[in-house]
Amino acid sequence: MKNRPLLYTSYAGEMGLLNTRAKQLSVGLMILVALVLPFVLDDQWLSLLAICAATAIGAIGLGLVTGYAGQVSLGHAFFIGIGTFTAAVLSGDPNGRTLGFGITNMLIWLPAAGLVALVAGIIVAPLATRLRGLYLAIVTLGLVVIGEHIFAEWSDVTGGLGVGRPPATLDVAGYHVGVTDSVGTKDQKAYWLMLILLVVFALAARNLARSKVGRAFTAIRDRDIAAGVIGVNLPRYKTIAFAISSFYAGCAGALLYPLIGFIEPGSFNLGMSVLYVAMVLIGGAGTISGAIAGAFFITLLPTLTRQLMPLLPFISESSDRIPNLLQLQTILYGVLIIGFLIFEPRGLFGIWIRIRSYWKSWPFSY
Amino acid sequence: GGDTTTDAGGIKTDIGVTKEPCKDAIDKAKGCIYLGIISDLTEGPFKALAVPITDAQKAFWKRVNTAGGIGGYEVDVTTYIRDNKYNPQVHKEVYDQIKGNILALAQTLGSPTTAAILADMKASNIVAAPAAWTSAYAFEDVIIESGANYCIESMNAMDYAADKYKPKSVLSIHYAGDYGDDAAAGAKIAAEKLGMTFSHLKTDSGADKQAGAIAEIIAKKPDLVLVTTGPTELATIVGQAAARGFTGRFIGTSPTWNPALNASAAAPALAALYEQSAPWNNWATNTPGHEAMRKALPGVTPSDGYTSGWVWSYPLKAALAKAAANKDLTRAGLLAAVKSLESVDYEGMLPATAGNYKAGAAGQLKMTAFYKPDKTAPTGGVMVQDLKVGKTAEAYKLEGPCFAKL
Amino acid sequence: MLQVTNLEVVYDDVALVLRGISIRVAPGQIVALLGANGAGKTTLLRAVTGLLDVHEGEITKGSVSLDGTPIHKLRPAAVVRMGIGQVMEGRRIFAELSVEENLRLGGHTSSGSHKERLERCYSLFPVLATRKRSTAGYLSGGEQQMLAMGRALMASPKYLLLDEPSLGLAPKLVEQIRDLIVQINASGTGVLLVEQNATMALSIASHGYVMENGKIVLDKPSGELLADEDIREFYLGSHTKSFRDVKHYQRRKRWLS
Amino acid sequence: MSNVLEFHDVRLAFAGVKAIDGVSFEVGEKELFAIIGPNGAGKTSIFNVLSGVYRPQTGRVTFNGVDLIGKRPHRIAELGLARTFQNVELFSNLTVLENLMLGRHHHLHYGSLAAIAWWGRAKRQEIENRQRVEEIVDFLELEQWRKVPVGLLPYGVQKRVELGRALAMEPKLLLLDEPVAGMNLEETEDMARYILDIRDELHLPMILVEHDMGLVMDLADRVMVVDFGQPVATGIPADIQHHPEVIRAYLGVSN
Amino acid sequence: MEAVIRGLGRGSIYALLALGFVIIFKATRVISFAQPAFMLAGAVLVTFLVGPLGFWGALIAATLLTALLALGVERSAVRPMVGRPAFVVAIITLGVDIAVRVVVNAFLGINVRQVDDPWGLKTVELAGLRVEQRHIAVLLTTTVLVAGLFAYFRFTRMGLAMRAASYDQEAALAQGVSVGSVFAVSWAMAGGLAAVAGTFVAAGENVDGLMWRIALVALPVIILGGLDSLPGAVVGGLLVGVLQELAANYQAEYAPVWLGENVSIITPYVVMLLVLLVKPYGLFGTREVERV
Ligand SMILES: Nc1ncnc2c1ncn2[C@@H]1O[C@H](COP(=O)(O)OP(=O)(O)OP(=O)(O)O)[C@@H](O)[C@H]1O
Ligand SMILES: Nc1ncnc2c1ncn2[C@@H]1O[C@H](COP(=O)(O)OP(=O)(O)OP(=O)(O)O)[C@@H](O)[C@H]1O
Ligand SMILES: CC(C)C[C@H](N)C(=O)O
Ligand SMILES: [Mg+2]
Ligand SMILES: [Mg+2]
Repeated sequence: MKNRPLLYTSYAGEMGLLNTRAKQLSVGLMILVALVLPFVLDDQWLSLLAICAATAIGAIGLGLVTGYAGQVSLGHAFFIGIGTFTAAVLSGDPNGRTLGFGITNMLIWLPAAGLVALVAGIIVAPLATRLRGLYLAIVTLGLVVIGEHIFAEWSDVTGGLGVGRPPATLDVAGYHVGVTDSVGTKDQKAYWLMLILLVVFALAARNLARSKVGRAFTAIRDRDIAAGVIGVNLPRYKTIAFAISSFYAGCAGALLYPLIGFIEPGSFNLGMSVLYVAMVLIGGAGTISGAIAGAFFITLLPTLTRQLMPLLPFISESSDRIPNLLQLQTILYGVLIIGFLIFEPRGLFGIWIRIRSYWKSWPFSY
Repeated sequence: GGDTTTDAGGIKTDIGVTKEPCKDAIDKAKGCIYLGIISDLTEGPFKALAVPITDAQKAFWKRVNTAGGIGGYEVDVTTYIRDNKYNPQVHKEVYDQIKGNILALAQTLGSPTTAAILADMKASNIVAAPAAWTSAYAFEDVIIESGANYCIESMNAMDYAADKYKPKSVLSIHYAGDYGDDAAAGAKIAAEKLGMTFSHLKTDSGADKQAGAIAEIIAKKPDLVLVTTGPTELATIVGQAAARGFTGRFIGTSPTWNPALNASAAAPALAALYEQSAPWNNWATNTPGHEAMRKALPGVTPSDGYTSGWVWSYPLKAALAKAAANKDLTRAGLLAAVKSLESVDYEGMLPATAGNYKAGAAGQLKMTAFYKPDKTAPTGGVMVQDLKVGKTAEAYKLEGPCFAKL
Repeated sequence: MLQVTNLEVVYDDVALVLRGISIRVAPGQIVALLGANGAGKTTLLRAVTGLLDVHEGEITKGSVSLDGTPIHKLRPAAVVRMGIGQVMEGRRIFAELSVEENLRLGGHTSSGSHKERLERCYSLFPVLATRKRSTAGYLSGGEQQMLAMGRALMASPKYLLLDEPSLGLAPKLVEQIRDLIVQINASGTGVLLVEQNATMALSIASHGYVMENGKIVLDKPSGELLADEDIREFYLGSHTKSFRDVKHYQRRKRWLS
Repeated sequence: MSNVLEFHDVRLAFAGVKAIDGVSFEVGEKELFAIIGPNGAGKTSIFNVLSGVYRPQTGRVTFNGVDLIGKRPHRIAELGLARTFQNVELFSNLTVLENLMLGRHHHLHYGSLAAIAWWGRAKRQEIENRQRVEEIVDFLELEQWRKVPVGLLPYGVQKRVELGRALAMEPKLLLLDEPVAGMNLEETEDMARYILDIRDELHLPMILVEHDMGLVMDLADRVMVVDFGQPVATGIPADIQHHPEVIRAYLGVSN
Repeated sequence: MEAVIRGLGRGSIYALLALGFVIIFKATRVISFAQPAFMLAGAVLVTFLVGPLGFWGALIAATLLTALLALGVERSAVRPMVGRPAFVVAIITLGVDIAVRVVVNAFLGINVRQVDDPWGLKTVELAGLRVEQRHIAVLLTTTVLVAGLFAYFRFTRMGLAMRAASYDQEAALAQGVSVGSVFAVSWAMAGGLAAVAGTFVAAGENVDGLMWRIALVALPVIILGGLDSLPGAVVGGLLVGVLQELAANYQAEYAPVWLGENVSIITPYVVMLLVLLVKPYGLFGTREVERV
């Protein structure tokens, strides 16, 4: 019986998140690796991984609205921006050059950032419920452009285009995460914090996805008329999808920028939105783990290309020569998007499925 | 490494200085001082200036190394070159990437960009030669600026224009942030003094974003327009304002010029209406420093970028030499050396009074030269007035960053 | 003569769907092809018209030839030009185009003016004439089926492949379609008719094939098929029995499995 | 016998096409009511009006006393009206179980926040409803397909899943739009069996639209014939079958 | 009034850009985000070719070369995606855009380059109005191209075949439409149009790496006009151009300060949103057929 992991004795068992041995093993392994990493990697890498984790929260959010509910949004950057600035303003220096209220506690500014973005999502949702497909994509793109303009002009809050402002401060209930102390370096602490938050956000999203809400999302994606006829309130669920996705985006922005160190309002542009869409697609649309994998992959890509440098002697490392590393990175980024979508439509997640089914049937299937 | 060690010569070192020789060392026996360069190398508005600046700095430090280096070390400015895209956020990111490996910054290009790392630089004792001229630098110990700042430069431009064109109204068109605001503030202060009406308008980078600025010029018809942007924006603004019948004068702050504009569609308008202010004399000038620069950069197409990159490097060389002489090449040692510098030898490119960092704001240089476009000149411009301190600037006492007064 | 010889088709490199099929349609003949859902009938038609690519399918063995010329390596456009028209399963009309645009598109490969052929279509299907300018997607199911037939006829094909043309049609229309097929056939067009409605198909075909699991299991003149016991039971149904009397379980006999 | 549904003088036109042109009918408790008519007669449009996909220009539709006109589809679904579609409209990337669970959408009473937390309310309800779905799986003999994405299923099975999804809604009235179109004899017989079982075991009133006259005549209690959006005749199958107008417009001579 | 003429000039450029998007969309149901890169590529090619070939020669050569480039991209990156969701293909084109732009930027180097058009910023007096020559030139060029395109779609079978292919590739194949050539033709045309548009954007100004941003304005334009409508692209383009110029012209007087200095930048998007609230498929777009 041991070798028949697909046998369940209750629906609860079957519906569990880790309902197969393979899932239990791989998740266990991942947790182990995550726990060991801070002891083997240097701070540069840890800070990068922390950034990956924060980015992944944003990618999960987009994954919910685009991957699950099928509402293609190029407006993610806008919501990320809203969260970023909400957090920055709340926790900003009251005497600085930009607006700030000095509330540096993450437990306050993080939910606030998410909620403000969520409200923005709800305001935008009515448009989404009227439009479909690429029309929606372009309209959300319009949102980003208009958002860019607002961010550029509202310099009390954002510092202004090309100028920017400092981000929120990473304090948790009075404890400073952003400074090195006896507990660990600031990058180690940021890594832990982001890891915990990512797990929380991912679990929440996973629960949502397997609930009636998640099913309703997928139904809307596959065939919205039919979804309506079987009782799914379309406007309501599209709004929920946008709201939750915006909440995730807002939180991601609020968390990400303290790690990056500075906010330039111009960065919430189409390019950023595309980056997130690419994460979702490359990871594998319609899965939470795919969104996370995609976020890590895209975020690590520049660093990984840098590591590949010694193999490519004709590529110049200094950015004022051609062809140089930056160009290579950018091209690689473009080409990877293309390549992934062409050769593995299901993205990193699809590759994982392949590996898994290979192992499952190894040495022979039962 | 981060720990303080003392080398064979008795010099204390910490971060960014190694016993191992530099990658392209001339004398493999010497250790290496790593300096970072953060510049606008690919897509920002100042790339046409930033790339020559960077090349000039490479040449400058190569010359230093060839001449024996500094205190038994050679200087490497190539390993840690990063692109900031003239974006403060990117600037901060790449700064964080390299800051653990460098002693100081041989270049941090741009005012708003540098502002994004200033707090950290101060906290980490990282000295930097800026590639920018914001008035705030006069008040920052970690920044070793050269030449008159934008604020002073604008005052000088106003004085110059007041003499020559007798304008009654002035409009300042500028980028947001420490660069544009600083110049606009200088103009504002001067306008008050000279009894001109002053107005200003913020504009963003990109030729596609100048419609507002052009419309403002056409609507307000000021006698004088001071432009504090990048070259592309300058060409668009001047060219189209002229095409729509505007005939007032334009003066641009030093980074607005790019000789390639002489070939653009806006060239006739620029030639007719535009002049250029500058903190030091250009490529073809006859001083030992200029001479050395031209020798170090054979075969290049002359540009103000080379001159600037070269000039900006002298203070850091002086500071390093002084620190080495003090047997302390740690970050703190270097900063201490900067604070004690009373003059820097610019090999004649700037007057002997230049480089008094010990005096702080009081040591600020205040002279500006003026050029006008000329296709035939090496950097596309000929001098119309040599370096000179205007009356307004002369009388003005720097008490804090100008941009705060806009 | 349209001839399929020993054809094997594989989808996605794994699913062997046709396992050595041979059929032939003589000029001017109506041939019926029957078979349960999933037997591979549509796949066979795709193989003939070169549309397998779109479905990641591939001919791994055998050949298709038209009057002796092999055509299984040709692109769909070339197959159409050679004179093979088809009405695809599920009609596949262009929903956003108007009725007339759909028809004009049917004549894409034929040179010369569409006028005459359009007229002929409209006389065959008067409903279409009245809805010329309507958006095709809003037509009812039956109207769409007629449009699909009309569209295929626009290329004046020598052979017409019909995939379940009676699907979803009202009884009277099924009759009409049947008469139409006969009419089209009378003008010399060979017809390969895939149908679930075996009664209808066999009533007009001269020859019939029965497919199961990618193989031809019966290959007889339609008269003989109509008389066949098994065919009667599993394809034609007995009109004497009411659906109300259907048993909960019914084992189905397979010719092969 | 009281009526579950009253459909009164409904008119629906699209840019000149009169899809429904003054149709009235009513469906009684436990009744199996069939609508037949030529292609384009407006049968599916009637279903679309009932389920809120189309909004008619005039007319009154009451379902167990509630006016349906102007209500959005999901509201109508909650009121207990379920349907299948002429061209299968399943969520093809989802498994059979997920499709059926979607049918139970409005029987799950928990919100997004409970869903995110999962433990407690959401989990309990999911399990309860999963049990209901399993009953339907048994009923329609879908056991072997449970976890297969429906897109991969044979057409006949897909139609059955769609029926299952409608049943999962626990409707008070079931609309079936051509449930056996494109099916072979065997599958048609299976479907007939399920329809009878639904009627006998669940006592559900149904409206059946179908072109398979054998099926309609054998199963229906009453039949309405429509043509060009207008009612032609209504009556018991035996009468309808011989109605001259019906033969002319719909059945054709040989039937 | 002068603003309106400037707007028409600017709008013509948008119209050209928008036509490129619309043509690809009509044939493939995909919005090609690679258009900005092609536009930049076209303009950069002109700057290199204008020396030896003169302006018009360079323009034609660049148009052909860009069309060829688009063709190559279509072959390598888009063709393998036939039959996949339009949205995924759209993202592929975004990848193409990024990659192509890097290459083009490398050619562009650090300095601004010029297309050396014959007009520069010269103006003429027309009925008492000062009009820039380049605006007249682009207006004329656009008129000619649009007339040609309309004739092409009207008098060849390609137009209908394109639309058919976009709705249902397999069914189009079954009608004998060579979907491959439909794709190729549409991409090549769009590439060529982008090159012409790019050149005119650069006329009187400089070619620099940021120029591609202008091409994005074509997106609100096509949504406004209706994604699959050629007349929509033209009307939408001109409309947006004129509104944008008017906004730029009058904002100093009428727009509140907090709107910022460059209201004209967001005008197209605001107009798009307003129109969509009333007409979800734009001014002339085809309504998607939704039936169950
Ligand atoms: N694109 C595809 N990829 C993989 N398998 C396929 C594909 N298309 C069809 N099949 C499989 O091939 C087999 C034959 O399918 P086909 O559509 O040819 O059957 P059919 O006889 O036409 O059935 P029906 O009566 O339902 O139309 C089926 O088992 C089907 O699942
Ligand atoms: N959304 C719509 N827009 C325009 N016309 C429509 C629309 N929906 C249906 N129609 C038209 O209304 C008429 C009735 O269509 P309906 O689908 O109800 O017919 P039906 O009786 O179900 O036919 P079939 O038996 O072929 O399914 C048809 O002429 C059809 O073209
Ligand atoms: C040299 C220039 C690139 C400096 C820039 N204008 C700034 O101060 O921000
Ligand atoms: Mg079939
Ligand atoms: Mg119908």
